[in-house]
Amino acid sequence: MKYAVTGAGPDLEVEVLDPPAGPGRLRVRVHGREYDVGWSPALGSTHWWLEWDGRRQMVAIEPEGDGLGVTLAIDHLDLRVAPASPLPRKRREQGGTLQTVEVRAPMPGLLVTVEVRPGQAVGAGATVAVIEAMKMQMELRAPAAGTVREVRATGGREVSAGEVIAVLVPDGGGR
Amino acid sequence: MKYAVTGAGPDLEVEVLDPPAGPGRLRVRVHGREYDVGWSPALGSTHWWLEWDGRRQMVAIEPEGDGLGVTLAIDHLDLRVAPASPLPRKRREQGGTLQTVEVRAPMPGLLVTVEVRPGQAVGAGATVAVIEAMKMQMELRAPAAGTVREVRATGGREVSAGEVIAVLVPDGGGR
Amino acid sequence: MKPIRRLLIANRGEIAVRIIRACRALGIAPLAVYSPIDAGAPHVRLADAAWPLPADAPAESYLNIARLREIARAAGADAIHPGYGFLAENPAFAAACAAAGLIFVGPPAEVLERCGDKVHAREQIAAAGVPVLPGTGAVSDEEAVAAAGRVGYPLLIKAVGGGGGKGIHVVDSSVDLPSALRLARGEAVAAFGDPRLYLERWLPRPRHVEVQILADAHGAIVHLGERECSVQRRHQKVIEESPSPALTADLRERLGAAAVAAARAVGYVNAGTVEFLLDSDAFYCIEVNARLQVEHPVTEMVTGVDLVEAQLRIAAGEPLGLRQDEIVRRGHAVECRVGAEDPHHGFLPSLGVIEAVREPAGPGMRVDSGLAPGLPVSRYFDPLLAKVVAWGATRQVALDRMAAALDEMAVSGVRTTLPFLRWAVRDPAFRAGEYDVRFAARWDEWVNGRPPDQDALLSAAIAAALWAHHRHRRTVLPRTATADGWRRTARIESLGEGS
Amino acid sequence: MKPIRRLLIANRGEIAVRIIRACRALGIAPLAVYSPIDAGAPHVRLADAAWPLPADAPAESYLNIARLREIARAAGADAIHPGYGFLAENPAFAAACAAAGLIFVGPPAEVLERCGDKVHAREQIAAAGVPVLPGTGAVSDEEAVAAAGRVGYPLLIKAVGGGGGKGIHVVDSSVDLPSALRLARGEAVAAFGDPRLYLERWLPRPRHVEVQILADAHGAIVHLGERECSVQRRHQKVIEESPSPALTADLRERLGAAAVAAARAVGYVNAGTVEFLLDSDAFYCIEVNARLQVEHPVTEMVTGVDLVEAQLRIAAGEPLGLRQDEIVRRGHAVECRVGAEDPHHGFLPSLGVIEAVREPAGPGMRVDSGLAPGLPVSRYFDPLLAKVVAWGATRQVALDRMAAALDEMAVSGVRTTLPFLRWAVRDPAFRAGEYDVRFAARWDEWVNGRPPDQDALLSAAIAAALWAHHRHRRTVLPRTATADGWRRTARIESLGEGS
Repeated sequence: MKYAVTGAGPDLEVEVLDPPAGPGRLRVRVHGREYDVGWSPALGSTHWWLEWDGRRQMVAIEPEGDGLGVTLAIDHLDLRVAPASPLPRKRREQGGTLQTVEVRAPMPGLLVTVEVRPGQAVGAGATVAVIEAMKMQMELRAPAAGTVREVRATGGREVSAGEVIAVLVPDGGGR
Repeated sequence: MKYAVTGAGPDLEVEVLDPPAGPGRLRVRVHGREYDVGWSPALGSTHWWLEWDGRRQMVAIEPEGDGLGVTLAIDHLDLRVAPASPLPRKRREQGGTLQTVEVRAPMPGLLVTVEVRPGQAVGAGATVAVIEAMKMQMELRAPAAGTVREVRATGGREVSAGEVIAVLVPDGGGR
Repeated sequence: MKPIRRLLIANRGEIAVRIIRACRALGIAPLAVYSPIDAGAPHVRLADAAWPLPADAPAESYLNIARLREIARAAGADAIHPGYGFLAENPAFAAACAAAGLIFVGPPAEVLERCGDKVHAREQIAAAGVPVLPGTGAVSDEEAVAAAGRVGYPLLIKAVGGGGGKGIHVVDSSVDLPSALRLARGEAVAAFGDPRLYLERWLPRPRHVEVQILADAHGAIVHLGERECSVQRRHQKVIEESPSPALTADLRERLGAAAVAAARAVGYVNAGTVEFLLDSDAFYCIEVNARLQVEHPVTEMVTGVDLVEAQLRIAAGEPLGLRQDEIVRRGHAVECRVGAEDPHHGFLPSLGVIEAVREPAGPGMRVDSGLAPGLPVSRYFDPLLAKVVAWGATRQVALDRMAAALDEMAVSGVRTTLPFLRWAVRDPAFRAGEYDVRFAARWDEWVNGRPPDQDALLSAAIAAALWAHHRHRRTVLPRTATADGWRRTARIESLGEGS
Repeated sequence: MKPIRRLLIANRGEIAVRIIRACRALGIAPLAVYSPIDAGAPHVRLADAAWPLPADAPAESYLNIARLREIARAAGADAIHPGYGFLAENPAFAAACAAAGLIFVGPPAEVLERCGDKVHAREQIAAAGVPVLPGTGAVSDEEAVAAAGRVGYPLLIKAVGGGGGKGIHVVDSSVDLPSALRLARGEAVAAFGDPRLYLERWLPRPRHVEVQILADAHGAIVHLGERECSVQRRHQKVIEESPSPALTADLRERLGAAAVAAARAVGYVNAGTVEFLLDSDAFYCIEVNARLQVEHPVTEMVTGVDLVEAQLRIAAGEPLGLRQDEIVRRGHAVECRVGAEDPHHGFLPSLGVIEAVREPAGPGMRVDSGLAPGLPVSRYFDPLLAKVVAWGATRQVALDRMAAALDEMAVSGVRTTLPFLRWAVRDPAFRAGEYDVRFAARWDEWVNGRPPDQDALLSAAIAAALWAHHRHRRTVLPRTATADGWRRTARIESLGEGS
């Protein structure tokens, strides 16, 4: 499962990997690096133990409006978090039509290959492209069955996080 | 709702009356006297605040086997509790036949009068005797309809807690 | 001398709990009162018995003199402890208690009256040879303009009937004086029903140091050393410590003597605090607080004297039984006030219901807390939730213990000042003891002025993602273990009932 | 001198928490280990990092020398604190640490060896002029029979390799001696792998008084006054206090000097305790405990000295920096050990999972606790759950605070010794300070010997009926608020995961 975290500084993508590392321990990939992370309830419904990179800290997380208030020992950040895959973010907030979905680079890296061409029909979960960062490769998959409308990037060049790789028209035209 | 509490010393009947006295407060009748009792959770599933007769205390109650371990600040009692009405208590534990029920004094006091005589038919709830203690009078009632088989005490003398006042044969002869 | 056997506590929260605990060590039956939202509060649970007050608004609850007197009678109380705030410094209440034959645990009504009239009290204190800030008595607007030059700028306009930091205005020059006077007079009428104002010289960066005193009804007065209370926000103390890192032994001795002289000048009886401003090594007495202070535990940790016990004994007419040379201080103590305010959003009050609490403990630690799961934190009452107090053989140990304790502590349900406190006790200037009344303002610069911490951002992002992941998994959780789930739900619901 | 920066704590429960808190005041990184059932224990949460141990059985967990050494290496620890129990007095472990270049926080291996050989230690102590009980060295059965007359009846058979009250037999007359010897030798082999026994005179009703000492590696030794530990069950201390109500000033001084002499006689280094039996005003040294004692907090409360900090400094090679005349005692402290044992059923261990905990707090109180919701209380480890410590300016205040604190405390999930403790601190003989090692046995008489308390019976009956009523109503509860119920259930389940 991938999550896009926005709101304070540069956007981040945090991927929670299967299987977990053990009881109460998860594997998390962020900035292309994988961590064994401890995550367990600490107090009430708001406080959690986060153990990461050799440090244990208590984190308070409180939903506020659409976002999350995240309080560490001293710092506080107002963040938003949303699933980043398999469903790409819909463009409703940009006022666009609902008839296309974009496949975006979840992190900055080398776009190794693009596996589709415009006009091609793809099944849900088909590989659209392969991206590489921090010596790891990752497949970008089609979030739904449909037709490739546009390919905006070519293999072999650097892409930035969030850059649109391809645009699909889902079967049924969206919604 | 009436509850028979047995196991430590003389048997007791505790009646929880409707309606309750207020939020978190119940009305309880015991030994013929009514109390406004506070009852609210104190800790976990075991500890309760009991406020009664001007005192607040924490009580721990833990089911053990068929009974309850009840721990007060210092004391501990192993009790059994069961709905006391409308079914009279059966005599199974004494190994006798099931054909009689005893009406016992619930507390030490003066037996004011005995209202029945051997051979008399009584309805359920009929007054069998009146006992007085701590300046209060309390009626002892027939737990079920039946016939008085034996009267063991006479009015005007002191009785001890648990002493049998009368023995009834319930209609139908028991189970 | 009339022994106290049943004490009605006309207060709530941590101070009511504190007073109940003092009763336990004296064999006194503590009796509580509570407003509707406080029905499940710790002070209600810990007392021998508790009486409801009609509504939550202070005027109907903990300021409700008529109802409190009725309850005192019904409960068979022979004394009332007002705690701090609410009725603690109200001469009318003290007089009403006396008239009803109840011991008021605090100074007699006439002493409250005298200390409440700041102008007159200052004159009496100055007459006793204790240095006070240049200032005036109650002045009309015209008199104020005339006197301002003699007092000197910057100066403060203060309300004669005031207290608790309310109605105070700083004026930098004569141009601003007339409009500030108009504003202050309006506020004074609104807050205290008393339009009288006076002027006082303002020190831009003083330290706030106060001295605890105990005085019995037989003329004995001792002091228990000082507390440094310079960490303040909006004139409200946030962190206090004893001894003050700013005092030399000589200064400490002179301050103690001045405090006793000031207390004697106003005829003080019971526990009280003489407040001073310290400007390098000059000090000025600003007022006598005629009550138990929030920050009294630091003095208790250092001296070993139970101040609430002393209050009760003095109120019962007992002699002090403690000579100045018997008061021996040991080590260092610091107190942090944990309040329901959001330090990352301008210290706005954070209202809600306490869900769960984790309080620190261990060697040298004391927590005076009014927290309990289920307790509503409302707009009706002060945001103070708990006081964390650390003692150590040295200041360094006390502060290290405090830092660890603040890390241990957590409150679920409302935002608290814990992040601010964690920052403050680790701040290099605070650690060095070099701070004054402007210290707390540095938090705002620190929070707003620095670039986002990349380490914190990454931790927060991972936490946010895991939180969302956890919630997602929960949503799709199959409905297993239903019976057990229901049992637990029922238990939780039943717990909710009681709190 | 080698500073400690990362400390591995080879223990669990309240003492591991206690050591972590000492680290915080010294800037040392505390590192924890845990057996599988302790994964959610407080010491794991409070440490900077924690390493799992392979299984719960002590030999595989907190006694697992090989694994602990591996973890120490992996964690970059430069020192190991063994707490008490487990490896605290194991010379092989101390030697293994030294061989691995790790500081063992405790006496050096050779001192542990010397103190562990009770017979030899006693000879050395006697040679230093400290009174010891008449007794023998290690004896064969034949030698024992011959020596018994000289020692005098009643006498004790003790294991040379023993400790913690195990393998001790009281013999009243020569008739019983041979069979008791046979029994004791078998137990000694089973428990300690060492069949050696010795005899010691038995005092029927002594008081158990011990003296805390601190000795550095440079020859300085001080004592920190005594602890009275006469409230014992099965040779295990249950309540301790300081100062002892049994000592005069003169006796206290002589006892302190004897303790220092005994410590010097065995070449003691680090924190230790010299135990004495007191028979009116005669005292006899019985042994030197080469570890931090469970009951060390009462000494800390009275002296203001942090004993774990002192242990760490001494282990790092620092000089004591504390002269005998700098140790000033103030007030009175008492400790109650709250254990998972059922005092109404023969103090049988009570196993289960901690559901919820309510711990006392307030002025003068300290709670050292290993309790947390979700923690299993298993047969593998000591039943000690938490220590409640109360300080007061006088013994009376300390005991009143303790009584109130024990009433405040509650543990859900297992039975505890709280009822016994509540009884003890209110017992008139205990309150008067007139008790000896037989005191705790009076609980059994009290519980079993008195008629059922009518008041308690009535309260219990009402509570039982209301409990049944509540359960009945719950059973017929309509299934309302389902969504909310599910949310709560999920939360509780998720909490369960983490603890």
